[in-house]
Amino acid sequence: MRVEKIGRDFDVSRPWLNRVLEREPRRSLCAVNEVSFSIRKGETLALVGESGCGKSTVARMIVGLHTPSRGRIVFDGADLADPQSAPLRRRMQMIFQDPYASLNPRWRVRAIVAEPIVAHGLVRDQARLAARVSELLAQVGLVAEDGDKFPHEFSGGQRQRISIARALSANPEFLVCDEPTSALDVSVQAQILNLMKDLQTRLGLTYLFISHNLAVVAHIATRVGVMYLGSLVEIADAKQLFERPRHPYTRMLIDAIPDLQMTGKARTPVAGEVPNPLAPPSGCAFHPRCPHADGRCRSERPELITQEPGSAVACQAIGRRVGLDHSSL
Amino acid sequence: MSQVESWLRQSWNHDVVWSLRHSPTAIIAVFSTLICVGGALFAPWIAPHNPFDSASLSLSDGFTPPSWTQAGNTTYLLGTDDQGRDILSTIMYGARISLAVGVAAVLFSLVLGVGLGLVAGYVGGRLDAFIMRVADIQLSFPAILIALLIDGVARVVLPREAHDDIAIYVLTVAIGVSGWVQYARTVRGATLVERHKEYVQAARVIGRSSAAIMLRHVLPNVMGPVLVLATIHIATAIIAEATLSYLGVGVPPTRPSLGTLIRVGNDFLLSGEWWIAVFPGIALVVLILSVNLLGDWLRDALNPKLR
Amino acid sequence: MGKPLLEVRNLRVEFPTRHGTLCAVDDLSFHIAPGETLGVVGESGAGKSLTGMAIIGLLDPPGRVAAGEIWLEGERIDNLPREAMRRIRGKRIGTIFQDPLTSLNPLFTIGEQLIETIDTHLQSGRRTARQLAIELLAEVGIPAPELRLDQYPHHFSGGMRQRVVIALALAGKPRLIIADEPTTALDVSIQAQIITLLKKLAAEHGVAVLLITHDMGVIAETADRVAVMYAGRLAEIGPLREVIHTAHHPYTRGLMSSIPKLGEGRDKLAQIDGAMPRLNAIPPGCAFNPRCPERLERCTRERPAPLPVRSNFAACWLYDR
Amino acid sequence: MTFPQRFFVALAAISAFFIAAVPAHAATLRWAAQNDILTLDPHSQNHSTTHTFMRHTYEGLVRYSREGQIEPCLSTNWEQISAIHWRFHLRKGVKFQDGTPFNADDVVFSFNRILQPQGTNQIIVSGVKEMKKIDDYTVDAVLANPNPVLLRQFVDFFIMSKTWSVQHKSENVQDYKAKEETFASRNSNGTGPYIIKLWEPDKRIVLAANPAWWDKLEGNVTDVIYTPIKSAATRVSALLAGDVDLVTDPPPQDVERLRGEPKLKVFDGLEARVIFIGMDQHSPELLYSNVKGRNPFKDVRVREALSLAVDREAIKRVTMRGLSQPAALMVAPGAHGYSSEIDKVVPVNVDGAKKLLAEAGFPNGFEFGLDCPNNRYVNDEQICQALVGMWARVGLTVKLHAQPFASFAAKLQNFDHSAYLFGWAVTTFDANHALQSLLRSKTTGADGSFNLGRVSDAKLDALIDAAKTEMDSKKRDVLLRDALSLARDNYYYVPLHYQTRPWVMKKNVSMVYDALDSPKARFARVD
Repeated sequence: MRVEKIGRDFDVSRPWLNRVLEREPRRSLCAVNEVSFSIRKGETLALVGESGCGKSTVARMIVGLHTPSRGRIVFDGADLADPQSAPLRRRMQMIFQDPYASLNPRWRVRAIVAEPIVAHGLVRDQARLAARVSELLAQVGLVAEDGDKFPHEFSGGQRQRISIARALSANPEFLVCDEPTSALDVSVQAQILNLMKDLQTRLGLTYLFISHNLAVVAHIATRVGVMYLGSLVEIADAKQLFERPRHPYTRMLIDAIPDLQMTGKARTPVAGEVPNPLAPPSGCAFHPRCPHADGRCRSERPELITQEPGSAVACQAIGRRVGLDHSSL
Repeated sequence: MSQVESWLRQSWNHDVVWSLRHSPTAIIAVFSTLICVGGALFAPWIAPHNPFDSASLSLSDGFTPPSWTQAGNTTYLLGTDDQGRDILSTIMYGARISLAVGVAAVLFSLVLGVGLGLVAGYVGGRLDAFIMRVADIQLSFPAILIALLIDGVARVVLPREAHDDIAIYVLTVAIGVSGWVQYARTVRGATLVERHKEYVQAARVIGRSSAAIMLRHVLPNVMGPVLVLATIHIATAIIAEATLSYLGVGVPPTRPSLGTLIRVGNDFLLSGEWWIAVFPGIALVVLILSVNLLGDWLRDALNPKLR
Repeated sequence: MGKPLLEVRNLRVEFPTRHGTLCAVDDLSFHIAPGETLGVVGESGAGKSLTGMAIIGLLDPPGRVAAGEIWLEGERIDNLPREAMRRIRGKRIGTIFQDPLTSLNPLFTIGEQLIETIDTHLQSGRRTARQLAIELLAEVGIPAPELRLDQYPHHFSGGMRQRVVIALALAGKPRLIIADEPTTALDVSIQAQIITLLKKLAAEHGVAVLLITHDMGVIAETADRVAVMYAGRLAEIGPLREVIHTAHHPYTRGLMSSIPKLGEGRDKLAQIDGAMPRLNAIPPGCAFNPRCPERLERCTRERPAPLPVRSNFAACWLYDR
Repeated sequence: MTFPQRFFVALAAISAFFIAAVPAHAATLRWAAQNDILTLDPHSQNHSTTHTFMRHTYEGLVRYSREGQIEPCLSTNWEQISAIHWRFHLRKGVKFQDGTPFNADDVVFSFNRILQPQGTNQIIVSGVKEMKKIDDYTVDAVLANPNPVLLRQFVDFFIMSKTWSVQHKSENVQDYKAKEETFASRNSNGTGPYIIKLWEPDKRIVLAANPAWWDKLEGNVTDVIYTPIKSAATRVSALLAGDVDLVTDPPPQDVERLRGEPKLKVFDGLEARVIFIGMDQHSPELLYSNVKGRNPFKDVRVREALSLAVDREAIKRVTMRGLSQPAALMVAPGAHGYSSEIDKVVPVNVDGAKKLLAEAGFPNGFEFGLDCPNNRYVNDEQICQALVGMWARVGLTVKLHAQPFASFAAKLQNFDHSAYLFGWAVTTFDANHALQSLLRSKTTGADGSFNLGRVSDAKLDALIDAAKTEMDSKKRDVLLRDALSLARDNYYYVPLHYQTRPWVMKKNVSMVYDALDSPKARFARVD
């Protein structure tokens, strides 16, 4: 899977009639701007960032819920914008954030889980279909009898298991997980994260994992991309990123993680707030909140530059800061 | 057998049935609706006379009062009308027409409105704007006017001889067309909400076609308010049918519906022949009231917040 | 420790439903000392929010307080008439809810809302109230408060709105603030700002805080003591450090270890199997017993009362000596 | 105050003076009946209710007096220069309601306007070849043949202002059946005693006395408010509640009760109107029927069977509550030419009817449509329903289509029917009015103008044409009698009954009964 400079604009202009009558131009919001990365088979790439940074939009573009305004997405060598690549879509599935909204409340679990199989015509025989559904339910830690129930009879964690079973039913190789645990309680979150890791090793899955929770990401990801206001600001191996964050924003995020070990110690709050994406700051989007910003940051947009293998960062201040310990921030 | 049993038990404990069992109003409404609908449905078998058979009527039997009054006649339990039709039988046969037109018109509205609303809400964009503007335009015309228009068109398009036989269908379509807007608006609104829910997006990721998503996913989730609307609409449709029949668009006076019967009976209220209007009036009130109560209850029963 | 500010004794909140009466909060007792921050944690459905609602008398019908007593500064408040309770809310108990959007009326400027609240509770007159409002806004960290006073809630970002809500909660100079998931709707970076602010203000004003959240991280940074709830019941209560580092109740222990932590090289998170029971299917005995790795035979029969363990209380038969 | 405002205030003051000056104490007559007028164009529709109102605002050369005699109106006197040449001397100083003076041009203009084929009032000037202007106040009527009822015809020869019509582009008669609207169909401008202040269709008509009228009101009614109330029960309730002063069509079922009301009085009167069934006897194939390739109504046996199957007595007893008189003729008693000797009603005979149908080749009957108004004649829809039952008993399947008169009239005039219920009143009180309108083969003008079944009988035509011009009263009576008998024996129509129409009013109202069911406010008093 490779993503090349994709971008997505949303039309946020008023209805046509209002525009004509009030002589307003079309307005568009750039949610994702020139994001490029690639995911290797079997690894987990996590995208982190605050809400509105465009991470979910990237996920949705990859699975085809949005079409990219710019750039292209290549999966297994084929451009997904190419209509002939439609069958490839089966090989990538998605797990959604809200387990209460992602299952049709009027369908039985069995039908929900079987839907991808039926949609792609993978199994036509009813008996084999039932067997396959039972197998899938068992795989995510549910029992076959659960198939006869409706979603509202399950807890949030169980519903997320159903979601996973549904995503797995079409035998995908690549799963896009959009904040799959953020709506769950911690004890259940642990179950789901363990299950996902488990399935990854057993089935050789590749994950794109979207989250705002760095602790969760640290646990599950092999590589991490940090997004800010529609752009990728840093991407690196998980271990490297958490130990030696290079972009000031990444550092701030890590410092904002509540530290349970050192009870009572205050977090370092990130100063300021995310700017309005309709009027993004000039130059580096992070400069109004960045302690290292200078005139160049205000005027020039930094490129994502690979500095060491497997790691890239978009910051102009990085050279100036050589020698600075991140703890001194 | 046990499967049937478990199914029965399951239905008995189903939320809707449960709330029915615990609402006396709903039980009464269901009961009286069943009586009304049953009486109408089985009229040819259980009605004492056939008031639609003109040859069997005798004008001389006209204005016979109800059987328990002095001048009454046991042949005619609730008396007869101006043409000598047995009121009880006419109520049953009339309810048949009223209900058939009412239910069919509502179904027509429902299918049209739900379909357009679903497409408008799901597809959005220009198609949505177009459908909803058409709806706005139609809303600014009275329903009766639209019905008259459709009848006028049908008269021009269809062969003359056919008109009488299909009058009832034209009537149904006319009332139906004038009612689709409220369904379309309701469904569109609900679809706009459902469309953004993750289960719909999940279905898109799975690769279902838009049509399949609309029908299999969105539709079942937007039908709740529509069903409630429909029960209330039935009453409106029954009244519209009576009005249109009077204007010469609907069923002929020799086959009076409940509404027609009441209109005719009205003329005799002052001259002492009260039973001609009163009994059909009671029947219509009971029918509409019970259907409305049923609708009210259904709305509450389907509202998860009130469960 | 002096006289408690708030004392909850054997609180029981019930919801009559068609499937029988659900007991959402069952035999819950705790107290808060003046100026103290008590964190209440638990999974969704554990009854923590209902506890907060019961204290301020805002349970949604058909929910009701079925048993127990609530005392505020030595005065019993669970049986007060509606009007008296309304005066207590805002004046003596401030509230902060999860979603700042719904706590503010979108049709009025935040100034109008603040001044109204201050004037109602302090009888200060509108001019003084305006001055106080500006001071409050400055205190919660809103820049240029004189100007922002005349803006509407939608002019504010999520974090700023939550600051306004905090200002509103402080307006009546309450002795207690009930904060129900005050940071859940906010971004990670903003969460830290709000928590820091809340902590600072509580200390400066000497206000006690009942902090309800499912986020252990928030509790860890703010609370003095922690109450852990499970299936409507109190599982464990004690000082923060004690609960986090040396939890006694098996549930608390499981909960703590299932939180992913940075710099922990574990391949697999510790997890508690199963899920919290639904309120209509709470098992007999200890509610946690089906999931408990240290279950005793007694746990399936008898319900444990909170037992003292070092400086904590844990509702677990393991400590019945 | 601007000039026009001043002007209107002054005008109002002047008219107030006139109104106050005319009657001793001005009164308002509130009147209700079931139907509305069709148009305000006086020449468009030959429709009784419409004419009733036209008679209040438009006038003819002559008019009926209180006693029903011809008297001068817009002509002061006339002479017969020859049998086919009449000279009318017009009244001077008459002004239309818009102020334009009345003269001979208006008469000639109105004559030509009535003749236009889209109107249905040609009967009024039937037989007149030409109206010639001699000078401003003299016109000559040149006839094709002598006409014994010319003056009676001229009663409804409503004179419109030429100037006004031209000014408002209403020179042409409104084409009602084509749903045309013109200025004249929505506004009126006559010379008559009342001005139509307002017509809100289906709601009300408001009349006010014309202060500039050349004559004087005989009563004291200066304002008339007419309310069409479709529902009979509502109409009666309004009367009982005192909301209206006069109801001219009380439902028969309520008449007995109203007679007992102390505050009300009932005027009984036989209306000069016959209610009958018309049948399409022209189309090669009957519309709305299952008979293909032929028209059963062309067979006299079928028509007779239809008549035999009708139990007129039952209709009278049950539907009309005694307020009708079974009919065999196409003209009502009271009209010249009616004779009770030939008005012999054959009693109902189901077997006879079945036999006739079998002979005609319809042993199992056939199907046809019956168009029926539901707001025009007394109990019209109920009568039709009763007929459907009676005909069903002889094997005929009748599809009844009841509708308000406005759509009914348009449908009929387009010949879009197979059979219909209709009524006819003779405004000239002469049988030939009915014969010529209903039975004369349809040509242009008045001949067969309401011959909607398109009956055509050369012998009958000859009799009618002869009666038009026969000046010898005895000979003419024979012609009328023969024509009526011929129509009766051929069952060109199936007469049902003559309608009795009692008027009910408050005790303080006095009216002159009118056999045309056309109350005249100028004779009315409300005390």
